[in-house]
Amino acid sequence: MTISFIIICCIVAVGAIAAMSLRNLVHCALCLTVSLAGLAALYLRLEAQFVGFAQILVYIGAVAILIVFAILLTRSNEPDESAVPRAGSWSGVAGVAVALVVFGTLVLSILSSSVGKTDLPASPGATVKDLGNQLMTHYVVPLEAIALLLTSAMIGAVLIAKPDKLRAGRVVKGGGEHASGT
Amino acid sequence: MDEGLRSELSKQGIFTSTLEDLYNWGRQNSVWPLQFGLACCAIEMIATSMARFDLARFGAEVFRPSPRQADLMIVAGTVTKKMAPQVVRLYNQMPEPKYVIAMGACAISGGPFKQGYNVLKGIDRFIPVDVHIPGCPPRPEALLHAFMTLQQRIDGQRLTGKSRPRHLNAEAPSEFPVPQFGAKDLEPPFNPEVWQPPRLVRSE
Amino acid sequence: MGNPVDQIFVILKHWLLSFCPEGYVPIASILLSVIPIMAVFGGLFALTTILERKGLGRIQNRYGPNRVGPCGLFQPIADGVKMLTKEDIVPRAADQVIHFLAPFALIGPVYIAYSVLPVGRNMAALDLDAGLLFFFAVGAGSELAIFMGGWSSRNKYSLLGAMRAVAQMISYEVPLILSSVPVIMLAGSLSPTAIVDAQGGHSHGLMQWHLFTPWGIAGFFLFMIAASAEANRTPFDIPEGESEIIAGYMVEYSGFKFALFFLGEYLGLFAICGLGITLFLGGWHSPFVFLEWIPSYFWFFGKLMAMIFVFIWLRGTLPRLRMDQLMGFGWKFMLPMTLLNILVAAIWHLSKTWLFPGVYLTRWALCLGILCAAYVWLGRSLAGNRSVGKRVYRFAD
Amino acid sequence: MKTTVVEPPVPSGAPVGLPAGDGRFSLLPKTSFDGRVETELLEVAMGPHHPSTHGVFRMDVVLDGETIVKLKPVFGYLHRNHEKIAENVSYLASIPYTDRLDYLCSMTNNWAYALSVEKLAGLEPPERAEYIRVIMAELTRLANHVCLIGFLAQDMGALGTPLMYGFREREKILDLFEALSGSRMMCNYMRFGGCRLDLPPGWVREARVVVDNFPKFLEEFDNLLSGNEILMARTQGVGVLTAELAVNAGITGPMLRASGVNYDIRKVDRYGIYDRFEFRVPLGDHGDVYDRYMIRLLEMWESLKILRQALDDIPEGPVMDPNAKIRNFKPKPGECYERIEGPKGELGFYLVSDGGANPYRYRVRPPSLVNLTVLEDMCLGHNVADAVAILGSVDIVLGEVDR
Amino acid sequence: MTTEYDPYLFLAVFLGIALVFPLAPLGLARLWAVLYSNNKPGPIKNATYECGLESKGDARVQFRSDYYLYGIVFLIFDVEALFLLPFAVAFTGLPMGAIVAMLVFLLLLVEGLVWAWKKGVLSWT
Amino acid sequence: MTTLNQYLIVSALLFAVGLAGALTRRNAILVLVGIELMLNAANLNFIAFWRFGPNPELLRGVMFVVFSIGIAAAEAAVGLALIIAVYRHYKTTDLNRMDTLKG
Amino acid sequence: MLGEGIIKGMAETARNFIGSYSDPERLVTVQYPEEHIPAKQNARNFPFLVFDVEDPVAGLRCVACKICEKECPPQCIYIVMDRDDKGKPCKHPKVFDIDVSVCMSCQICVEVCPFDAIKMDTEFELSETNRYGGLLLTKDRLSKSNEYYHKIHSVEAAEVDARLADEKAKAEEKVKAKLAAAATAKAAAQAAKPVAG
Amino acid sequence: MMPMQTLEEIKKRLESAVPGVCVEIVSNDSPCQQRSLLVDRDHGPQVAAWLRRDDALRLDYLSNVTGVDWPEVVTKQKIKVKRKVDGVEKEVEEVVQTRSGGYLEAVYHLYSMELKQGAVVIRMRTGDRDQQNKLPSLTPIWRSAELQEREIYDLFGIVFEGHPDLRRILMWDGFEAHPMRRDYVEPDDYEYEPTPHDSVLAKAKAHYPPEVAP
Ligand code: SF4
Ligand code: SF4
Ligand code: SF4
Repeated sequence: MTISFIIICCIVAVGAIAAMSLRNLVHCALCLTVSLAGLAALYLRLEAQFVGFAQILVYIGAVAILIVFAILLTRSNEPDESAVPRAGSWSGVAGVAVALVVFGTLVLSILSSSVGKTDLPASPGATVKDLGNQLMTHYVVPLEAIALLLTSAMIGAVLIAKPDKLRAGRVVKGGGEHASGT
Repeated sequence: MDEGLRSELSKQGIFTSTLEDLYNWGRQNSVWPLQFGLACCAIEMIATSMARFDLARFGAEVFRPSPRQADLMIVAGTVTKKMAPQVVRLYNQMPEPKYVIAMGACAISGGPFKQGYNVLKGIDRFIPVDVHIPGCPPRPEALLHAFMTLQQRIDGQRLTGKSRPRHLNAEAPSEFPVPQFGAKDLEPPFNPEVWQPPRLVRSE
Repeated sequence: MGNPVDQIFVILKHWLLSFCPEGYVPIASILLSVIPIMAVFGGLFALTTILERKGLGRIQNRYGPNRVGPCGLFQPIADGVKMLTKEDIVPRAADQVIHFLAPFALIGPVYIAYSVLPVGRNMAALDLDAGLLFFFAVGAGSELAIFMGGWSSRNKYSLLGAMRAVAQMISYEVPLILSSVPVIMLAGSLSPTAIVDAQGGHSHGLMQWHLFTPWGIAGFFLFMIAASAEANRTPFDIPEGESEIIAGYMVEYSGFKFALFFLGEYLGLFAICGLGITLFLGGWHSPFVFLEWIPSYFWFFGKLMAMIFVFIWLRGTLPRLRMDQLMGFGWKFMLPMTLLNILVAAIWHLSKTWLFPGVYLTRWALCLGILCAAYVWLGRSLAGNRSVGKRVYRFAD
Repeated sequence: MKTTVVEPPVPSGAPVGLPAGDGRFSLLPKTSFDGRVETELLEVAMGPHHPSTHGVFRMDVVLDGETIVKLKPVFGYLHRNHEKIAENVSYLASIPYTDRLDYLCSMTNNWAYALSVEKLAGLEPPERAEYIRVIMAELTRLANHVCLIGFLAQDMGALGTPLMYGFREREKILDLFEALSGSRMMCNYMRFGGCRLDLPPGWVREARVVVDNFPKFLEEFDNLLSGNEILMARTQGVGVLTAELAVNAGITGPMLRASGVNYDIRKVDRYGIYDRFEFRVPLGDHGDVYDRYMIRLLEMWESLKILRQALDDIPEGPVMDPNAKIRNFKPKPGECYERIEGPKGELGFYLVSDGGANPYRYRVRPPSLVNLTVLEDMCLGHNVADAVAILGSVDIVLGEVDR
Repeated sequence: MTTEYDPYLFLAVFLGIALVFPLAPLGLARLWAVLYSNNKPGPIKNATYECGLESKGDARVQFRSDYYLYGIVFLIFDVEALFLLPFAVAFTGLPMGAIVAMLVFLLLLVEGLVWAWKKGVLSWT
Repeated sequence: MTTLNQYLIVSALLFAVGLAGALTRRNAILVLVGIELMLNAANLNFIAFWRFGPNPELLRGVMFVVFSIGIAAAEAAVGLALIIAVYRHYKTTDLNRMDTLKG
Repeated sequence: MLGEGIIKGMAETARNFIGSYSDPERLVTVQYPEEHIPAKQNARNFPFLVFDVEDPVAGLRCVACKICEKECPPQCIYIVMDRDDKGKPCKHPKVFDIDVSVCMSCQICVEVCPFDAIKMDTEFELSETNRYGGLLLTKDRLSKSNEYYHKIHSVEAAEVDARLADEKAKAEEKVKAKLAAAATAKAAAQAAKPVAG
Repeated sequence: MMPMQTLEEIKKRLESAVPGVCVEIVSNDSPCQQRSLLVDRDHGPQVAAWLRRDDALRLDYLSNVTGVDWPEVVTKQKIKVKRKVDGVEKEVEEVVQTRSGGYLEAVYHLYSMELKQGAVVIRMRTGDRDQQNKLPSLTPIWRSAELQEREIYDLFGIVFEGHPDLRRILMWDGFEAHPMRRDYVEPDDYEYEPTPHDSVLAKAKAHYPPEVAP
């Protein structure tokens, strides 16, 4: 347990809790990025450099942006009174209770197992090159699968999010010829 | 900020005076005007910032479109009554220290159009003006001259003491009420805190 | 290694470290790396602002600032003093906390991106195995900062500016990364230091910069276009498009916070130019072998200044694109071109094994041919059905 | 050019909303735009303080995303009561006020006014004065168009460089004006019955130098802008104005000709001595922003042609009608409307005299104002950035729009 | 190469300093404000700027989904780039088969791009 | 030195927070954020087990996480797209209200 | 659409950039406080009153006829005619104020003045922090000598001088003629007187 | 190109084309001789539409629209009349009052871009200056009238019926007067006048304390 670890853990935890409890959704999204950045730091501590930076690139650079877009697109960026579980709300209490139970069982099982007591083994020294070699040899099939997945996810997401019928009837009137994009 | 600390500081005369020099030097050499033109005089203002006259030589070519980043409002042109509230609001939205140059007859007094029902007879009725440039339109050099006048004025400003300028005085206002549109005229037609008709002694 | 003039800063640092008590060497060493980076690039920012203003002035047939200090060189100081003493306005409607944090969120990531840039021989603060990835990842942080600034101001223009900025930056981030992929492929590393080293060889007196290959030329231009979009420079300065949305996401920022945004933008520009130099222009290497005696950091900063000059030049010349054109250009031109460039780089590499006379020229012709064909085709299709082009006019008597 | 008579287009929508404080109308409709708009509409005021509204113009735009679904121009921020003042001062004293109408082109304003008064009172300016007027008008056209193109380029984000070049050339013309009339912008030069002063010695030579050097500059502009892909992409197909709409909405000047209508008052009315000069009228086929830009550029070439002829042919003689009375000038009762082809379009003055020393009714037909009629039609469906470019291409000067 | 320090420590320290760095001038500015020229907020001064008019309506309205569509495409290609990087690093040592595999990977994604292109997702309206 | 357990506890905490958020918050976007958090907790587990487990040179955990990031990205894109589509229909992102509005 | 236009534009700006170091045509800046654009012959800014002899009070050409006051479009001239002790007007302005904060430099006052008493100045460095004291030009600030007039508008001033001299000569002649006529009349009368007587 | 028809011809054809219309030719004695057609306000749009479509005229371009205010003027004229006073025929002076004006007028200048001819001037008059201040709008026929008619509404107070967007254009919305009318009284804001004259002087005086009044 080093100081840096504690600090990072605090960042992750506080960020996560804030992300889940703040009222303003944009604040939530920003806190989420803080939490994820902390997580990236944990990956770095575990000498998974590539994953750590990838986490920042994808989660902070893209997913967070997407979430922010979604928030602005749905106009839920205003503090929403009903968003925070009220004290008496049954579902709110139940949700927290379930989470606490899960947390308790997890911690108990972690502490009771002996695997976790081992100390850090020597650094594996995994470079990106190794990663690349592994990826292009052992993991080719998952690679292609993920390409398929990404493509279909993109198509799916676009289809869902795209306002099809609206796009067709865009208001164009007057002398202005409607300039479509280049 | 308590008075004690302030007097303590003013005791350290040298410190304050070098600070004052630095402050005034910085302010006077980096006056960013608000990108703001009202009428014909604005064209001469633009001409001033163009190649021939080159306001940039004084470090003042950074015409900021947002009042938040501007130091100087050049009221260049006729301020109509319809526009006056906007001008005052823009002035209010500028951060201190801020300066105003009234460029051209119209901005000073309504100028040639002062007989019009919709023309404000001088922007100084609502906001304090630092330098007036007469002329219709003033030549670009006249604007440069006014600019240097403003620099001198800044240079002479004390950091502390009674004679310190408005923006250093916590009591003095830095925003002024925006006039409202009335049924016939602006309401109020002028702001007595900023402007009062001077006594005019005249022999017949 | 190398001559002492070249290594003077490294030597200096070690000399200074030798005074340091044992336990504190790492931290002292870190500080000795961090502080110069911050100071040098901060100073470069000040210098660039005045050079930009003077350069633009010259382009526009005038002098530019020339009164404050010798040749107006103290202008940035005066600006700084003024900004420092300016009142700081936070709009009432603004989200106070985020409004305050946004400049920090911009400066922080932008600065740490410098840690992997080799500014001279042995002068990279860090040599990370995934250095480039780090650079890109950190660059992504500035998007959020700009969004924070624009959103928190709660001003229509700034929010519009922020959304535009984010949309623009994400659109050009992909081409930015992809345009550097060919370099990574052929250098075989994500470490900037290794990439610079890979350009250290020479043939016929000419260094083997990546620029001197067909995919390198294309990659360089694509990279720089994407870079100028990432740094919000003309012709991609839409987020601040003065004539439309006042000052974009910075509308409500005053005083030194505004200066910090400016600083952040320029630092981003330097960083990305530095990366361009590292990837394509041989980093701190000189172009010719016989010029190797000039200290490496001079080369780096010389190239940096040259690139900045080009940016100033562009800024003085071009109008800005429209949002849809910008996005269209990013996705329909830049992305296909960068993808194609990866292919070309692969072909270039694989064709190394070909053996027949004139192979070198053939490879060049092949690669350039592919690129040019795609360029023409994509450029045409970009103009699209709007039939943009030169026109002839009628005259009536 | 044959314009077909079409059913008059329905003028853009009925007024919506109620006045809010600050004189702002809410443009947001109560119900959505036929359900065709997917996002919430954003209402943005562009102006009166906005870097690209050429002064204190204001456009209230309603945006769907970034697309304009509604645009209402708001005028009056520079309403200086020119007409009212002119009705209270003598005919002579109005001349300096006309300078300030379209403050980029004081000479043509002078001319239009002088022409109207001359028609009203039956004065004939001498030949030399007519030549001088043509020279001044064409120089003004040059000065106006270079400014316009500079501003247009700046509106599209060029960091002032074209504007600087434009102003560089404009300064040369202003120097000529100053040498002649004493003032750079507010020339107050023409009088009913002629011109105030004769050309100073050497002026024609200087003017010829300026005219001879101008093509170099026009080519520079051409290189810098006309072929620029970004500019072309930004302007071609943007803000298209059809010939029918243009005619119906009373659009005049380069904007009309960019839509392909051959109507140049210099050719139609042949006022002054325009029938003596050889020049052509450039016409556009698309009526978009690029055409409006190019028409102005080409028009400058034609102006240079006129200038060369006029400078060569200018006769000696008096510059003032000896019968003209400047002070205590009281034309007979009656009314008169005369117009000229100003750089921005048809500039006309409508004067009613009741026999007194002041005009009974004095009215300026402002080309800029009328040209703004179709602003919304041109902007709908376009981007905000396009609206800025379109507004720039209309070439307005607020002094004239609001008077 | 100087390796006296742990790279992550370096990054942490650098990030810390870089984050604190803006505090210095801002603090100085604050100090100046406290000492000499106090901030003078006011109802108009601190109102939202809108071209000199009173601001009307909230700025935070719902944006159009174009932004989101670009976001999706960006996200997908960002991830793609992420997979490309290790491949690129290992490229020179890879067998032909791996390269072909990567080509297939790319083509799959390009197909998505082409689809989006054709669908007009990449056209900003 | 940090042990595996500590990482696992952090991961459990993250998971629990994500779970609590997903269960209690009524805004669909936040539910998605909670799910993201849980996914990340899992990722942390993978990395930790990889680092502390045998054969780290095989990079199994890292690979898994890299793929997981990709999948999470896809999931986020689709999920948010769904939310946007639903919002367009019901003009709300509140799950409860969506329930009542159904039909 | 392949970038030629952009390159052409870049070349143009580059030409200007380089030209600004070598070609005065391309560096048009006149560094104002040190250098001045030479004033034009006809240049005008604000009016001033011309006095002839060394005396700025008595030498004023203005006779306070108030024509300019009446014709000035924005009405920024204010004249009070001087009166002697008996209240008889004596052709001299007691007060002659021009409010340059209103004056539109239109030169109409100059044009209408029948006595060439008011002319246009070229002075433009009039920026003032004090609007009331500084911008209302009174008679003493307005009065400038004929030499000054010659200095700023040499051609015009020479013309005016010639005209004035001419007029003066004519007037003198007239007076002389009148005198002579009177004299002859007188003489005639005298001559006639005896006849009548 | 045929020379344009004279106003008389137009009038004649107009009267046959638009039944019930009442057109008058307004003379103009100034040297420019621009006469105009006074059209009754009920038939304004029909007349306009006819003018625009008529093959010989094709007045497709409405250039200038403006208002003129003619307040009621009572001109007194002394005339001598012979009358029997007390049975004796005497020449007495009598004052005859002629009333003229008392209406607002909208003047339209029409040209033809197609046939390059013009101008035909038409004018319409309101009933009076207060209550019956309505005229039909010609904006549906010529778009160019849109802003100019708004301006007339703003400055003169003529209400154009059928105008799509009749709001104040130059003055702000709460403004309550029509400043271009001849009887408009300007707001009194001459608080400071260093060089006042006549009416301005009178106004300015009111604002100065007596001891400083000029
Ligand atoms: S002072 Fe003269 S030039 Fe300036 S705005 Fe007024 S009228 Fe125009
Ligand atoms: S120049 Fe014109 S405005 Fe000035 S005093 Fe003379 S007449 Fe009046
Ligand atoms: S200046 Fe001339 S016009 Fe004016 S009062 Fe004197 S003499 Fe008369």
